[in-house]
Amino acid sequence: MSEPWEDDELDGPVRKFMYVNRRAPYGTIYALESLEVVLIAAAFEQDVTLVFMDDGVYQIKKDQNTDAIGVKNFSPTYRALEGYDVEKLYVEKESLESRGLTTDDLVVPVQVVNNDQLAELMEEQEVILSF
Amino acid sequence: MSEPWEDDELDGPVRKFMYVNRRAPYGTIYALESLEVVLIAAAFEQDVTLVFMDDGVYQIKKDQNTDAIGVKNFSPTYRALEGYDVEKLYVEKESLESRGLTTDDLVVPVQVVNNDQLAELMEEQEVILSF
Amino acid sequence: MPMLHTVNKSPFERRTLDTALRHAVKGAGVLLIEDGVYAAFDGTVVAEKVKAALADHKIYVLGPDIAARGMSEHHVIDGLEVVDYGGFVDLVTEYDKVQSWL
Amino acid sequence: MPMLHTVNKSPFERRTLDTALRHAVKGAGVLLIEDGVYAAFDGTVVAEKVKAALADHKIYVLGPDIAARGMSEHHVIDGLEVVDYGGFVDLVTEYDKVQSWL
Amino acid sequence: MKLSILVNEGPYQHQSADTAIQFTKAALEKGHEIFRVFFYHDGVNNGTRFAVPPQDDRNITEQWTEMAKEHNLDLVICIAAAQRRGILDENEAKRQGKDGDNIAEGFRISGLGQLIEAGIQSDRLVIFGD
Amino acid sequence: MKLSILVNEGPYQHQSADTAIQFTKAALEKGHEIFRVFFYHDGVNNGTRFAVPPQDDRNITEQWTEMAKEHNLDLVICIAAAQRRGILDENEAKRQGKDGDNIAEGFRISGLGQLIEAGIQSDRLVIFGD
Repeated sequence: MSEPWEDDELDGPVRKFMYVNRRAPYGTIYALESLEVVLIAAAFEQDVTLVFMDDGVYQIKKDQNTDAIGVKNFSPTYRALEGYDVEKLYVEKESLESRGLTTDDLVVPVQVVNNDQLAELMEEQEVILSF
Repeated sequence: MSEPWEDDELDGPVRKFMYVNRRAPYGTIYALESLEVVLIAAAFEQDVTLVFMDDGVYQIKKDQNTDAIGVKNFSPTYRALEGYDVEKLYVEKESLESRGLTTDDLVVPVQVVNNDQLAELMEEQEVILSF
Repeated sequence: MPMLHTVNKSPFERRTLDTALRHAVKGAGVLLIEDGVYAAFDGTVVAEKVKAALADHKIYVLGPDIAARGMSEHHVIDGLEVVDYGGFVDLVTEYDKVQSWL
Repeated sequence: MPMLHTVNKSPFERRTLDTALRHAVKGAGVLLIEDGVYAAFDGTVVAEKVKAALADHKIYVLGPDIAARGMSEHHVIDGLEVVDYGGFVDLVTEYDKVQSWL
Repeated sequence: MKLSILVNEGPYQHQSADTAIQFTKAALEKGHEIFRVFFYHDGVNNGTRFAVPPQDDRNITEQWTEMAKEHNLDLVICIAAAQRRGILDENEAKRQGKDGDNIAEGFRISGLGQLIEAGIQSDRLVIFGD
Repeated sequence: MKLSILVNEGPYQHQSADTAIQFTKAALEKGHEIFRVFFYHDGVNNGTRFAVPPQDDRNITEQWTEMAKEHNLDLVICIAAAQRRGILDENEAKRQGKDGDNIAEGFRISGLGQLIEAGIQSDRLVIFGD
């Protein structure tokens, strides 16, 4: 059972994976550990899409400074995703707007989609990991 | 540091403790472990009040049958509270009504208070444990 | 088949059910489990929202979680389907994929 | 002094802030911490509710949690007071008791 | 069908592990193959052999261990999540210089790649969490 | 003033333990007495010495242990909650027939009565959880 994915990288099927990020950073660990999955998943050369919706849009808010809470700031890592060929980043319009945010507030370039477009995008996936 | 409460039982001050139960049973453990605190607390002969509000009103819903989910049914224990001299049980009216419940649905006799009365009751306490 | 959306949170405390319904396309299924089953009953402040969703979605609710909570299948909103764990498994295989709204 | 209510949940996902405000008597304090700080900013769909609550309550917000989340103290709703952990401690001692709305 | 399961919360605190167990049982009874059960986040705490729940309640870890034995289930604990939370097998204990381990029978510790592989190889991935 | 702290969630998964640590530090700096820190529910997982979080992040258990050493803090883990979740000291391990223990330095395991006592003896009880 050891490391069978080393073969899959070369021979396995390519599937459409979507990571749905719905939680704020720091209050809970889901944002950080979701990012850790995405980074590992990059090695598998699957077709990866990231979505930030609901409080998940706060994960990629600029200017995070965690010094005073004593927790590691992992937001710079989102900027590294491009280097891993993770380039399909979507943010839900309604989630941004209800929180008074715009794409200027975000650390990475994203495509903004509305609720209905996002629902369609989800239906196109093969595996959905929601954190 | 071992078991100093054995003295407190006899000599310590009596304080007004309120246990606020706001979560549904089984979905999370808070209801069960809150009940465990209340049972232990009874030995300390403090002035104990229990409140069931929000989804906490579901904790004392009649007819719980957990056979199929494979989890222990702890709802009968609420009926034992009287034997521990825990007799001040309050339920919030608004929480019951919005869930379509009445006191007939509950396993124990309770006093129904409205939102404002409950707020005043909370202010009268000295220690509030919210689960 | 479109996907199956599972909801395990109380509709009285969280906005999870709303979010799931907003992102379920016509024909998608919705399965209420764990504390999510509290959305399934008549006479609550969320019942109308669930009834309205039946126009576009088949909605299922997990029977074992209903019984555990002392709720009655007789009070389940008309049109919802009660399933057991075996039925949960069947839904997972019948729909194309599963999205867990945690 | 009446009590201090702490709220650590996002107002966009949970109803915790609403519940806390409904049960805070006039003069009670409300402290927003952790994900609860997202309620503190102008321009959101919950801002009006928070402003209205200022009529009856002093509302505080934990600065370290604001900074961690990349939010700006400049956008905090007028009338809210930003405190640090030392200020959190002071509030706990100044108010008669604390209720954590978890 | 080939199914995989992801468990994201520890036992008892949330119902997720219980629901995952009941779902897995039902899937096996219906003749489906369980490709893997992956434990992530606090889910790694399902795999400690140190827990002693009250006698009159279920023992979640034992339920997993029994199911693994009977159906040859692959129960995989995420190594990164386990390190944060203190779940160790003998190898990890040695590697980290710890004086003991606490992993339960039937579980193994491995990388996040095993979750991705489960997503690739399975017909359905079902997630249980908070 | 005399303060007590109740921590209801495990480390890392929720911010509660971090906030509790920062609050406790600030209270000590202001000269307040911390009568007790009580760990309940998944909070008992704060007290495992088996965790090895990433080098570039904080180690929550070590922060508690250091604070306990420096300020003679009383860190109490609830025995009933610990049994459910697999946190053991040497005594408990022996009593339960387990082959090892995992409690971290500076923590002790005791009954729920210690929480009630904290409520009675302290001027304020502050709760951190989910």
